[in-house]
Amino acid sequence: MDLNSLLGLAAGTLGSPVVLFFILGFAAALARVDLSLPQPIAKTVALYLMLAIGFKGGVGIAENGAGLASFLPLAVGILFSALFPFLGYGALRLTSSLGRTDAAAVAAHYGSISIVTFLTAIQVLSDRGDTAEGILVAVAAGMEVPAIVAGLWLAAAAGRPGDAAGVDARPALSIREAALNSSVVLLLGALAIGWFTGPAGMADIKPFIADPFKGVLCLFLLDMGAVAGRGLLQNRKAISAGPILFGLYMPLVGAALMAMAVWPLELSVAGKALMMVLAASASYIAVPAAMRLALPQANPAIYTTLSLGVTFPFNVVIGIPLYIALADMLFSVAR
Amino acid sequence: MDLNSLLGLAAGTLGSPVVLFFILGFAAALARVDLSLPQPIAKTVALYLMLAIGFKGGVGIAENGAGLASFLPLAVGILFSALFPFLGYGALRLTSSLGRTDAAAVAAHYGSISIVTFLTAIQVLSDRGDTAEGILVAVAAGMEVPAIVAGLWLAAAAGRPGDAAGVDARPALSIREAALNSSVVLLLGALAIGWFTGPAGMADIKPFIADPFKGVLCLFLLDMGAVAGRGLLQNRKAISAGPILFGLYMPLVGAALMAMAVWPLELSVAGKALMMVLAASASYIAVPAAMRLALPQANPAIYTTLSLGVTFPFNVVIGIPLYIALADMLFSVAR
Amino acid sequence: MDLNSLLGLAAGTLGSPVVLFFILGFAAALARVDLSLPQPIAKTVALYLMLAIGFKGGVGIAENGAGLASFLPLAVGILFSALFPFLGYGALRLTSSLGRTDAAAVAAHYGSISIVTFLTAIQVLSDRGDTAEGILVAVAAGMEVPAIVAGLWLAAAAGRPGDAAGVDARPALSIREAALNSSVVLLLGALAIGWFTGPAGMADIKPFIADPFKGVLCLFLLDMGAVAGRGLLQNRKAISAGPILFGLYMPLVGAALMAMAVWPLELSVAGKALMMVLAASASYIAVPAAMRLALPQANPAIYTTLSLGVTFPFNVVIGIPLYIALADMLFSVAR
Amino acid sequence: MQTHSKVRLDILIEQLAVPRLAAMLDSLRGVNGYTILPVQGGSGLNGIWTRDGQVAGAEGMMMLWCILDRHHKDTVLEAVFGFVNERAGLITVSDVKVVRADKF
Amino acid sequence: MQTHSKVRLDILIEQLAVPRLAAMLDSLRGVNGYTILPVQGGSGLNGIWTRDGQVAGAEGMMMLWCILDRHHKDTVLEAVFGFVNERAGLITVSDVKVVRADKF
Amino acid sequence: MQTHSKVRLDILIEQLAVPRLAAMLDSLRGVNGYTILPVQGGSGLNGIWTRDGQVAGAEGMMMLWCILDRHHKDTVLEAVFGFVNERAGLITVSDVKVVRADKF
Ligand SMILES: Nc1ncnc2c1ncn2[C@@H]1O[C@H](COP(=O)(O)O)[C@@H](O)[C@H]1O
Ligand SMILES: Nc1ncnc2c1ncn2[C@@H]1O[C@H](COP(=O)(O)O)[C@@H](O)[C@H]1O
Ligand SMILES: Nc1ncnc2c1ncn2[C@@H]1O[C@H](COP(=O)(O)O)[C@@H](O)[C@H]1O
Ligand code: NA
Ligand code: NA
Ligand code: NA
Repeated sequence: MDLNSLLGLAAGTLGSPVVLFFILGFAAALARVDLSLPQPIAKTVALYLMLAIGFKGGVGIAENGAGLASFLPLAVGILFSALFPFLGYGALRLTSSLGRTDAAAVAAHYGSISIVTFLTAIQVLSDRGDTAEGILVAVAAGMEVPAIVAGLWLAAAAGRPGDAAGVDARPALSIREAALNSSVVLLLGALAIGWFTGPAGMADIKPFIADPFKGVLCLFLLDMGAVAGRGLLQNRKAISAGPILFGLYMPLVGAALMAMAVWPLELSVAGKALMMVLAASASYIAVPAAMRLALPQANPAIYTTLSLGVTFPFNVVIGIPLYIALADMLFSVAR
Repeated sequence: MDLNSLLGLAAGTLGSPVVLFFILGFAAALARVDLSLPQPIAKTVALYLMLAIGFKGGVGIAENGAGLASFLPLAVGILFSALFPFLGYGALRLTSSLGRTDAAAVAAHYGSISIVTFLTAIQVLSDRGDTAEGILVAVAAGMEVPAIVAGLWLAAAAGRPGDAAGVDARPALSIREAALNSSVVLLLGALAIGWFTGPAGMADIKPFIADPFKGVLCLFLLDMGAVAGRGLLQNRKAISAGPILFGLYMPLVGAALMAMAVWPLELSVAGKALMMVLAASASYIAVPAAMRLALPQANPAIYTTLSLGVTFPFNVVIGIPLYIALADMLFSVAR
Repeated sequence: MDLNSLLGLAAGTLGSPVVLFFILGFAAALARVDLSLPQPIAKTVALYLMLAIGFKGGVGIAENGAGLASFLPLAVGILFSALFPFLGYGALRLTSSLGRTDAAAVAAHYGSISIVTFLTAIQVLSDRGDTAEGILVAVAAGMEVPAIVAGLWLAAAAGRPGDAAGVDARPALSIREAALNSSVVLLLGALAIGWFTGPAGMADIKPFIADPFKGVLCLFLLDMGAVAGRGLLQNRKAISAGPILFGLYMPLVGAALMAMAVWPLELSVAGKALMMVLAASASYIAVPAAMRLALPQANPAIYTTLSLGVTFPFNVVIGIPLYIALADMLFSVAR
Repeated sequence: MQTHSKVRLDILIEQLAVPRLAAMLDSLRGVNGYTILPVQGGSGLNGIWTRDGQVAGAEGMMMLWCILDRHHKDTVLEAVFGFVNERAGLITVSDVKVVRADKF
Repeated sequence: MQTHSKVRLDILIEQLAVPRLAAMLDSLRGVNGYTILPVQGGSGLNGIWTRDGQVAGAEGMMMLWCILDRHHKDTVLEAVFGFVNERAGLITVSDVKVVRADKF
Repeated sequence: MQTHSKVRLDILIEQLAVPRLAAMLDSLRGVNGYTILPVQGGSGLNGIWTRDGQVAGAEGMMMLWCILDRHHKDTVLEAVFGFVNERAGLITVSDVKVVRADKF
C-alpha cells in the first residue's frame, strides 16, 4: 500500500458520519456547548451497541464455524491484556512523573480495550466491504478484565514499601466485581444467543440490531465527543505533557506489538487489523469503574482524561486508518 | 397434534431470541449481575410496545372489519377478568396460608393480564406465520381493569368483620385511577388511530412501529428477566411454597377455563390461543400499582414476586407453547 | 385551489398519524391521564429529530447545490425573526392587557420558530410527494435566535422608565448563552455533516435517521400533546382572552407577511409554504429558556402556555394545511 | 443577614401516592408549596428496592420536601402522618432558617 | 466520635440558572464545593410543575446543597440570596456536624 | 403531636461504592434502613463533574440518607467515616424529629 491509498483511507475514515459526529460533539464541548445525551440514554445506547455487536459476532461464528484454531486470537488477546500493563507501567515511570499508584491505574486502561473504538473500526472496515471473524467479539470481551487484575497487582506491589495507609488494608476487588461486570456478561450473553439462533435469529431482529446500527453509533459518538471534550477542558490542568505523550505513543506501541503477535495466526486481514485496534485502544468503561472501587487513591482525573480525552480521539481520527493500513501492508502482501 | 410437534413448538419458543434474552437477564440476575435498563428507558420501551401493538391491532381491524360478532371475545374477556379473581381467591385460601387481604390482592393479578406475555405469544405465533384478529388487542385492554375492581371488592368483604383499622376507612380507588390508567388509554388510543388510518397509516410508520418491534421486545425481555430474577432473589424468603404452587397451576386453570369459554366463538385458532394466554397471564403493571394505592395493607413482596418472578417466567418459557399447542389440538381439529 | 381541495388537505393532515397522536396526548391530558414520556427520553427524541432534520437538509443541499441565491431565504428568515417581535409587541399592547415585560417576552416567541411544527409540515408535504430545498433547515436554525435579542431589547427599553428593580441591573444574556444553545449547534452541525457526506452518508445511516423518522415524530407529538394539554389545564387561570386571541391570529399574520416576503424568491412552492410555517410558529424550546434566564420577571406561565398550549395545537391542526393551501394558491398559480 | 426560623418536613412516600398526598397538602392551611425529589432506591424493614429496570413505577418512592411556619407544624404533621402511616414511608421534622419569612 | 459544627445551605433554583449560580459560588471565598440534586417537580405560589415530558428543560429545577464554615455564612448567604431572590427558588439554612473540619 | 429526637446522616458517596456501603450498613446494629437519592453533579477540591452523557456511571455519586437512634450514632458514624474517608465523599450529621420512635 502506498501513501496515496493511506491518505485515501484516512480521508475515508474522517469523512465517515460516525467520525464527523464525534468531531462535532468534541468541538462543541471545547466551545462550551454541551451536546451530550442524558445519562440513562447514554447508558442504554452503550448497552444496545454491546448487545448488537455481541449478537452479530455470535451469528458470524454460527455461519463460519469456530474451529479450535479460531480460539487462538482469544488466547493472544487475553495474554496481551494481562501483560501490556507491565510495559505501560514501566513506560509511564520512565517518561512521565506519575506516581506508582497513578501509573498502575493508567497502565491498566491500556491493557484493556475500548469497545467503541472497536466498533468504529468495524464500521470503517465494513464501509469498504470487509468483515472480520465473529470470534473477534469474544476477544474484545476477553481483553476487558485481565488488565484490571494486572493493574491492581502492580499497584499493590508498588504500594507495599512506602504508603502509610497501605493498599493492602483496603478491600480488594472481588472476582464478581471484576469479571462479572455487566458489559462483559451482556457481550458474551448476546454472543451466545447469536451463536445459538444463527442467521435465522439475525433475520428476526435485523431491523433493530443491524440496520440502524451505524446511525446509533453516530449518536453515541456525538455523546462521546461531548464527554471527551468536556473532560479534556475541565482536567487540562490535572495532567502534564508526560502522560499526554504516553496517551499518544502507547496506542502505537500496542498496535505494533499486536501486529507481531497475530502475524502467524489464521485470521483475515480485517481480523488482524481489529486485533491491532483492540491493543491500541484504552478502556473508559470497565477499567475506570474498577479503579475507582479498588484503587481510590489513584486520581481519576488522570486516567479518565488520558483514556477518553487523548487516546480515544487519537484512535478514532488517526489511529484506526493507520492500523488498518498497516494491516493491509503487512498481511495482505504476505498472503 | 402429537407430542413431537409439541416438543418442536416448545423448542421453537425456547430458541427464539426473545425468550433467550429473557433467560439471559434472569440468569444474570440470579448470578447477581444486573442487566436491567435505566428506568426511564424501561418505561418508554413499555409505552412503545403498547403503542405499537395497539396501532397494529387497529390496522388489523381496519383491514378485516369488525362485525358485532367480533366483539364477543371482548365480552368474554371482560367477564373472565371480573370473575376469575373469585376463583383465585378461593384457591389461595384453600391451598396456601395467605391472609384474606393478601389473597384478594394476588387474585386480582391473575384475573388481569400481562401485556408482555401477550406480545411474546403474538411473536411466537407470527414466527410460524399465524396472525390473530386485531380485536384481541382490545380484549387485552378490556381485561386489565375489571379484575382490580373484583380484587378490591374481595378485600373489602374480607376486611369487614375483623380488621380494626377497617378497609372501608381507607380512600377507595377512584374510577379515574383505576380505569384511566395510562396503559389502557394508550393501548386503546393507538388502536383507534390504527383503525382510523388503516394500512396507509401503517405504511407510514412501519419502519418505527413494526420492523424493529421484535428486536425491541428482546431488549425489553432482557430487562424483564433482570427485574424478575432480582425480585425472586430478594423476596425468596417472603413467599412460601403454597403461593408459588398457585403461581404455577393457576395459569393452567385460567387457560383451560378460557379454552372452554372461547370454544363456540368465531375466532381464528391463533385468536383463541391468545385468549388462553391472556387468561393465563398475571398483571405486573396495572394491578400492582392499583393494589399499592388502594390496598396498602397487602404485602407487595408477595403479589409482585408471584406475578413477575414465578408466573411470568413460567408462561414465557413453558406456558405459551403449551397453550398454543392446546389451541391447535382443540380448535384446528374441531373445524 | 378550491375549497374542496383545501378541505381535502385539512382532512389529510388531520388523518395523519402524527397529528392524531398529538390529539391523543392532548385529549388524554385534558382528561387528566398523563401520556408524557420520561424527561430524558423527551429530550433525546428532540435531539434525534434535530439531528435527523439537519442531516437531511445538508444532504439535500449536497444533492441540489446551494447557489448564492439560495441563501436569500436565510436572509429573509433572519430579518423576519428580528423584526416580527416588534409587531407582536405592539399588537399585544393594543389587543391585550399584558404588561410591557410580559408582552416583550411573548413577542420574542413568535419571532422565533417551533422546530416540531416545521417537522410536521415537512411530513404533511412529503405525504403528498413534495420536498423543499435543504437550505430551509438552515433558515429554521437562523430564525431561532434573532427574536430573542429583539425581545430582550424590547424588554430593556420598556423597563427603563418605571421598574424600580431595573432590567439593566440584571445580568444580560451572553452571546454564548443566546446563540450557542445546543439546538442551534446540533442543527447546523448535522447540516454540515450531511452536506459534507452527501447521499453516500445518507445511504449509511438512512435506517436510523430517515426510515423511522415519521414514527418517532408520532411518539414525540404524543408527548408534546400531553405536555401542551397539561400546561393549558394548569395555567388556564393565568391567561386571559386577549393573549389567547393573539396566539390564534398572530400565526396568521406571520404567515401572511412571510408569504409576501418570499413571493419574489427562487424557491419551490413547498419551500415557500415552509417559510410561512416557520413565520407562523412560536418557539417553545430556545426562547422560553432564554427568557427565564434573562428576563426572570416575565411570567413563564403566560408565554409557555400561549406558545405551547395555544399556538402549537392551532398550527398543527389548522394552520399547516391552511398555509400549504395558501402557498399552493399563491405560488403554484403564479408560476 | 437576618433569617427566620421555620420547620422543614421531609416526607418519603411511594410515588404512586404522591398525587394524593399533594392534593391533601394543597388543601391544608399553612402549606404554601412543596418540592419533590426522585429517590433511587432504599432499604428498610420490608426489604431492598431500586428504581433500575422498573417498568411500572409501582415500586418507586419520592421524597417530598416542605417548608412550613411553626404555627402550622402540628396540624400539617398530624394530617401527613395519618396519610403516610398506612403505607410505606417516613417523615422527619427539622429546624431550618429562611430569609424571606413571608413566603411560608 | 468528634464532630464539628458547620452550616448547610439548601438552594432550590431553576436548572437553567445553575451554571450561573455555580460560577458565582466558585468565585466566593468560603465555598469549597457543592452538590446538585435533581428535582422531579413541585408546587408553589406560581403553580405546579413536573419534569415529565419536558422537552426543553426550561421548567425544571435543581437542588444545590452546600456545606460551609459558619464564618462565611453571612457573606455567602447574602450573595446567594441576591441571586435567587430575583427568580423562582428558595434557600434554607440549617446546622449540621461534620467529621473533617478542614474540608469546609 | 409528639415527636422523638433522632439523628440523620447524609452520606455523599461514589455510586460505584454504594453496594459496598449498603452491605456495611446492613451489617451494623442500629441501622434499620436507608434511602438513596440520585445526584446530578457537583464541585469540590477535585473539580467539577456532571452525570450528563456519562456512559459508564464511573463518575456518578449518590446521596445516602439514614435515620438513626442516637444510641447508635457513634458506632455507625465511625464505621461509615472509615469507609467514606478513603474515597471521594462527605458525611453530615444533623438532628431531626420523627413520629414513630420504634421504627429506628
Ligand atoms: N432508618 C431509615 N433511614 C432512612 N430511610 C429509611 C429508613 N428506614 C426505611 N427507610 C426508607 O423507607 C423505605 C420503606 O421502609 P420500610 O417500610 O421499613 O421497608 C425504605 O425502602 C427506605 O427507602
Ligand atoms: N413551602 C415550600 N416548601 C418547599 N418547596 C417550596 C415551597 N414553596 C415553594 N417551593 C418550591 O419552589 C418552587 C417555586 O415556588 P413558587 O415561586 O412559590 O411557585 C415550587 O415549584 C416548589 O418546588
Ligand atoms: N462543601 C461542600 N458542600 C457540598 N458538597 C460538597 C462540598 N465539597 C464537596 N462536595 C461534594 O463532594 C464531591 C467530591 O468532593 P471533592 O472530593 O472535594 O472533589 C463534589 O463533587 C461535591 O459533589
Ligand atoms: Na488496549
Ligand atoms: Na389472567
Ligand atoms: Na415564528
